[in-house]
Amino acid sequence: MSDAYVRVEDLKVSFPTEDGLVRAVDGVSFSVERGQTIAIVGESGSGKSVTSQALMGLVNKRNARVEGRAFIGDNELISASDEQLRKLRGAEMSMIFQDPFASLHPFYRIGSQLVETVRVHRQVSKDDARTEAIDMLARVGIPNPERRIDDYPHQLSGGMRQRVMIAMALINGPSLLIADEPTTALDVTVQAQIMELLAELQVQYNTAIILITHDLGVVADVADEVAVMYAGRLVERGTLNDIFYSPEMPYTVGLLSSVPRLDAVSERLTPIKGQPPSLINLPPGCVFQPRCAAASWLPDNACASERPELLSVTSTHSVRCLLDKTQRDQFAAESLAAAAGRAGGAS
Amino acid sequence: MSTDTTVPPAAAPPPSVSGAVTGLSLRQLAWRRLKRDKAAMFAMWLLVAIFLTALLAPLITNLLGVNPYDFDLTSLDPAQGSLPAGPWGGASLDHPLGVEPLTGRDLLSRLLFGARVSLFIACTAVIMIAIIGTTIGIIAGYKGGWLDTVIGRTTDLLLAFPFILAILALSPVLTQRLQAMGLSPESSRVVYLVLVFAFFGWPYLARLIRGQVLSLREREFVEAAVANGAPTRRILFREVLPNLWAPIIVYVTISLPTLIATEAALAYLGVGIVEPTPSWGKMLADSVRYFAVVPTYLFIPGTALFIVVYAFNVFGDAVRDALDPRTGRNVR
Amino acid sequence: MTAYVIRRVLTGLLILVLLSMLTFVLFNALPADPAALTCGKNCTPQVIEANRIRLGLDLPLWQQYIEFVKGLFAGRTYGSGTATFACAAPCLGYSFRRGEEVTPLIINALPTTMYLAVGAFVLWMITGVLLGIYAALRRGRWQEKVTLGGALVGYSFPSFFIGLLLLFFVVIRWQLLPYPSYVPPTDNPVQFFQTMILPWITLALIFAAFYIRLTRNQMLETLSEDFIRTARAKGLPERTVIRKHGLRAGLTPIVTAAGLDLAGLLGGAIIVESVFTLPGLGRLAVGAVVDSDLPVIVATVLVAGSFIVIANIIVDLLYAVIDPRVRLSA
Amino acid sequence: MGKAINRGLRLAAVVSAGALALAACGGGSSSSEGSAAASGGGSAEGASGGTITMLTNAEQWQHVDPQRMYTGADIAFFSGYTTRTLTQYAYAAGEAGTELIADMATDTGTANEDATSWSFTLRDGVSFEDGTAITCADVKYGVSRTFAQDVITDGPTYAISYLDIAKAEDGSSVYKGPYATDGNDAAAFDAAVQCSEDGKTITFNLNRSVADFNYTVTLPAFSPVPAAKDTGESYDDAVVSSGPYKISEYTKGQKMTLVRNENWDKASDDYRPAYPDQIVVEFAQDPAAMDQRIIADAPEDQATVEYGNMQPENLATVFTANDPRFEGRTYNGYDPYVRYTAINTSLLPNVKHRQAIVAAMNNAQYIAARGGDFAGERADGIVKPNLPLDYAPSGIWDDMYGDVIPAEGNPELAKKLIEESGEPMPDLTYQFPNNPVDEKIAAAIQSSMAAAGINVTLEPIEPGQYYGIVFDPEQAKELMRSGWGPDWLNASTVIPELLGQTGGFNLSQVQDDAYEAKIQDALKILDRTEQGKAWQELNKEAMQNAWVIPHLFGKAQAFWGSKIGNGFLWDAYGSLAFGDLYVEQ
Repeated sequence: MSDAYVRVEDLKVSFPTEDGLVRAVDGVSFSVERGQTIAIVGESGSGKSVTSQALMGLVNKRNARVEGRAFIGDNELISASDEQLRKLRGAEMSMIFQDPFASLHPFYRIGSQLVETVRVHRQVSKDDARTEAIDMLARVGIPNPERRIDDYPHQLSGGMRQRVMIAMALINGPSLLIADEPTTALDVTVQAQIMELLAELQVQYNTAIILITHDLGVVADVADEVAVMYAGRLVERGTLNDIFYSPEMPYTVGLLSSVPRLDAVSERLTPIKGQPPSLINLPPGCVFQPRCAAASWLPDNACASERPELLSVTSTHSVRCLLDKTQRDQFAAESLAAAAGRAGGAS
Repeated sequence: MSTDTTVPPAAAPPPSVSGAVTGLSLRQLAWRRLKRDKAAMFAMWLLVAIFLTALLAPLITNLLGVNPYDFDLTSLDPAQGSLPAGPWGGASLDHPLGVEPLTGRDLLSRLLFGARVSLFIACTAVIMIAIIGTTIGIIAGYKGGWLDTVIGRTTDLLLAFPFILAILALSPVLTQRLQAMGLSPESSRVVYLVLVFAFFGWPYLARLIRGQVLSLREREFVEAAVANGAPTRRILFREVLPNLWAPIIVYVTISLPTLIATEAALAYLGVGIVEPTPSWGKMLADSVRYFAVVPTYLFIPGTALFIVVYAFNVFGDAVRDALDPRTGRNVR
Repeated sequence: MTAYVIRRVLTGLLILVLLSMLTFVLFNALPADPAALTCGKNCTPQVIEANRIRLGLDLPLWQQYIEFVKGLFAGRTYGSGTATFACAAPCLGYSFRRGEEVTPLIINALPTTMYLAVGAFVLWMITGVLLGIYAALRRGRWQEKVTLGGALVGYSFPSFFIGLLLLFFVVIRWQLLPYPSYVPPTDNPVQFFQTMILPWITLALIFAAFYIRLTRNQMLETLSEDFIRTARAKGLPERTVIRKHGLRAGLTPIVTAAGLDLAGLLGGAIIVESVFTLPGLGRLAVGAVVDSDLPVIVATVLVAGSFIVIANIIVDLLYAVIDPRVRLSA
Repeated sequence: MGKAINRGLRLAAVVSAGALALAACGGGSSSSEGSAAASGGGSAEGASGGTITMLTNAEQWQHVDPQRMYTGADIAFFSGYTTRTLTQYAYAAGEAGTELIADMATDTGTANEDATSWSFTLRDGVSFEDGTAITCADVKYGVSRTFAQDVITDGPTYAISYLDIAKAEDGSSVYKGPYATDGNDAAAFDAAVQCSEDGKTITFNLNRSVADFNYTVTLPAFSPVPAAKDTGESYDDAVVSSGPYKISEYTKGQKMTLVRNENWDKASDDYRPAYPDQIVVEFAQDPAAMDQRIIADAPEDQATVEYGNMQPENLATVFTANDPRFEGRTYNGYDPYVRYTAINTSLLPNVKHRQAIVAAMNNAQYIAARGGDFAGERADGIVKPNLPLDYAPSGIWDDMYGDVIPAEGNPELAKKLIEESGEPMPDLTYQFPNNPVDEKIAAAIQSSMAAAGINVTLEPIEPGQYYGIVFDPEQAKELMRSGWGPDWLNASTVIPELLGQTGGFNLSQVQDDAYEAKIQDALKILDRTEQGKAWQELNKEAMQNAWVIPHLFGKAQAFWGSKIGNGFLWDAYGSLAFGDLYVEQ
């Protein structure tokens, strides 16, 4: 694992604010190979977006403290200079965002935004870059790319815009693509198309993908590995099977049981009760303890006083929880059965 | 000058701060932020002091043994064209800030009394603006339709009106009208100023409020209230209005200093308060003729005006930051 | 696009018509007797009556308005018999107080106001926008605090107080400049600049302070937009991000504000013109108010308002040129 | 003083005993040497050439049209350069400056026995700027324009009052001036103003005895206008000169340039020295800037004159500093005006109330508010000592009301008078034009009255509407700001105007028949000294009736550049003798 192509080791990001130090990301480690996809899931505010932005070097260093190490191949990202990072961005690693409309510059034609991306990293003539751009637009499935290239973003539909974003992200053949909620702003049918496209292109370009999402349905379709984040920490990490079929951390279990299964006709989610904690004043024990239904299973209120470590369950699966293995399995089994019952009963 | 009071559309919140402080209402949050801003707190206490001074002006001047209306010919030099006798504008123990040329009236007491008029006009006008602007903004935003169009065109029209010029030009005819209605010359001018400030001031706020109401109307709690069959008035006052306090407060704190300065500017141009009542703008207008020979007469009301406007601006900025931290200067 | 232009111009014209009506009604209907304002002390009822007829004030208000509009486009005549005189289009009325047509009065006063407004405009846009961008880029650092603090101070100075302070120190105390006395630039460029420099600074200072704040806020807002993040994620150098992607989007709203502010000033920078005795539109208007010279008041209000309306149209059209969303969606 | 206030004040003429004697003794012809009085103190032979620059803060002339001009200094200016009249006053300082001399006429006029008909004969060689000779018809046409009251506004109306033309029922003249067509009795005018066959002699037939009609014709309203060039209303912008200069440029708000009139024949005009080559008037100047420029006396400003009064704050610098720089560049003397407050008798019929108001007045405050010593002296009536024959101390401040009234006022006396009146003093309103000077005066009046327990509300009025309101009986309140200067050196242009029932400026709304009869009697007295005595009595009686609060006999100060010659206070108009100025070469 330590020689994987993309490695993140003990990443910490914190923001000093008037109200105190906000620990947005606190000791996150994971890795992903080229051609593989890791999904980072969690509620909003869990630190998944900050993690990705820290990797891209998009966190303003004046506002934030970033510690730890992260590699793309031989390039260390955290200690890299701004200029080194800039050269990697858009070439070695690129990113697509949640809202393709806001993410494209409204005043420039999509062609020029693509051409710009090419020419900032490679010595290519304008015409060649344009040809490349048209080619790339065709690859992401935009009909009539020769004509569409002169459109402004607002003339395109949401799905088309996200295709343009993907084209822009992949045009320089990056080895890492970070997709930050790439389909949240799109409607359901388009969502599937976009995810399909990403999967296709991942094969073509042999790209490592970090998929940031709170949509477990999407995760199930594309991820090879899953990392669950809560309050800035990784609380569980494993293969897709590990997480979906033998979740151990009560929070993961909660997430899974809150998701309407694809086979269940859409019903109201049963969100986990309570609010995520303030990142300034983290409770002393397990960060999930105040919302954890299993916290009372341990004597002496241990969850409230002792901070759990990330422990390996199998070679691919680790979890951060004070319960022992049997308690965790029992909790998961009970919760998921109850959720399935609700879903089934409703259908 | 166009105003920069539009609350900008919500930008993406800075990472991780959202949810950082939970369980506090917006008001409590804003107050906490405001309290932490030392400059704003200083400005606030300064303003409180100024308001108190203005309120208690008669008491204070009585204690000091001065009076804004009494002529004091002994403090003037008739051979110098009735300029104050002595340096620093005739400052003495009797008249700590000197006296007014031509009359020998005490400047300190005129300054204190002058604050009353300036602040009264600005505060009354801003309250009227808040009431009218909010009401019309809510109606336009909530009712929509032709009413919204009519209100929209009216605001366009009023915003296109060169309002300083209009206030200036309408002053003689309208104050005469008000006098004909039985007001004294002095109160007719005060009422006139308040009315025109309100008349030309509401469109900005109405636009702002209309935008807010449009987005509020779509929000769940309003929809829920409508679905529950709540009467319109109840929805507006119970559901919508409480969510408009932030933009209204921001607008008010920003308008006040502008109105104070505008009142002074109009007095400078000859529209405003009637003798013998002092106002800062009028003192400044008077001092213009003497500023080469009695510069203190210019500096005293000018500095006072500057301090009040500045304090209001500092405080207003801080209030805006506190209510809407994203645009604030204090977010690092 | 063409449809948009036509629609925008048409609504602008509608506002202009409404503005002229409002102005006309406001000033002609409110005074007890507009004709009584046409002559001074020697006014006998006969003279007032004669002037009422000569000025067309005996007509119902709506007819007067039509006459006024007719005068604007086709010219009109006043009086009858041998004392008739014509007022050629565009006729904004006739001032009995001055014994003059209003149009040339406005035309004579306009250049001064224009020099004042445009000079100050250039000054404040350069300093205000540059410092605003600077403050935005130095966000959270002492440079931003100093710039914004300075802007707030400048913003809090009533403009006539600044003008008088400058006059007192620069001209009277330190005698760095001669006492301002306006001449057209064609007559004596040196004296023109010596006269205009303080008014320009006075006017520019308060606007610059305002534009520093406006620009900074706009820039910060723009720099927090998603497309800026995209630009950075593409690996564009920070300079390109700010110049190409940030400035264009960030400064577009400033264009609107600037256009309207300039137009507002063209209608008469009343206070600065009064402080420095510049013979511009603002001073013409103030003089007309003092003299109760109704036709001049109506005309100046109308001209000033028209500038704002026309500027609104121009700014909107300009906006369409800058921002393709407006241009193409319309 | 703002120009709007000027509008209410008429031109001044200050009388010298000598000139009066001339006017008075004849009752008929007064023959004066028709020569420029270079002999008079202050006026000296000057150098020709150069440009004189006048600075004014006004945007433009109130009027250039001679029939509409009615402000002392403006008349002094235009009569010196472009507008010739039948008679004028000599260029001289002091009393000599009020001596009547012939201008366009060969002498100062000939009257019949009872002074109801006056004749003037034109000199040879007088012409307009286009070279056409000026005839009697041109003068007659000029006079006729005064009757077109709807077009020719703002000018003096003596032609209408004095000429023997019938009045219509509404009190207006049956002759409506040269522009009117229907129902206009032009024959009546032709009968009243007659030209001799040779076009040289003009005869005015009057409806009453006017012993000093030859002073009346110094007014530009009696100057010639070529009918062919008259454009009515807009003649104001295109006047035809009859003097040594003509208007080459007049841009309102900017400047006026007068250049030499080639068709002016020096031989026909021994009154005007016409020294400079050019006169430039710069309008719309900052008042403070004007003072500064002249104080600084930079080379380009040395031939510069300030048109109008100095800024009060600079007076001390120039007048009390005893600075050699300013020696011979200033004057400080009586202006034409008496400042007073009119008391509205229709609202305050009780004489004791009015007397109480006068007694309460603190004129020391009034004078301070007007600028202290420079403003002038406390007035004791509406006739000023610059009409020596008509002035005598009225005694109002002595014990006319039962006690001495010092400059600070006598509030105790005022209270006593209110008590004697038998009714409580009503609350008063003081109306004044809204400008910085009158505002302070209003405060002084309010504060004076308060000391005597009289409540005064202040009502400022936009200057442009001031007279429209105070002359409207419906809108006039108890007290009104006022000021007046005589039209020529006779209180006949003061007392009847201010207190007579037909007076044009009767703000006090005096309707006293006995007083009116005395005025009419005084007007008929042909012996000027006797007439003066009558005016003295009437002035005293007016004070006894307390129809006005007298405040101030005003003073004026002027200031000019170091290269200006012949700068002196010309008593005729209370201004500089503009036509006599020259540039030291």
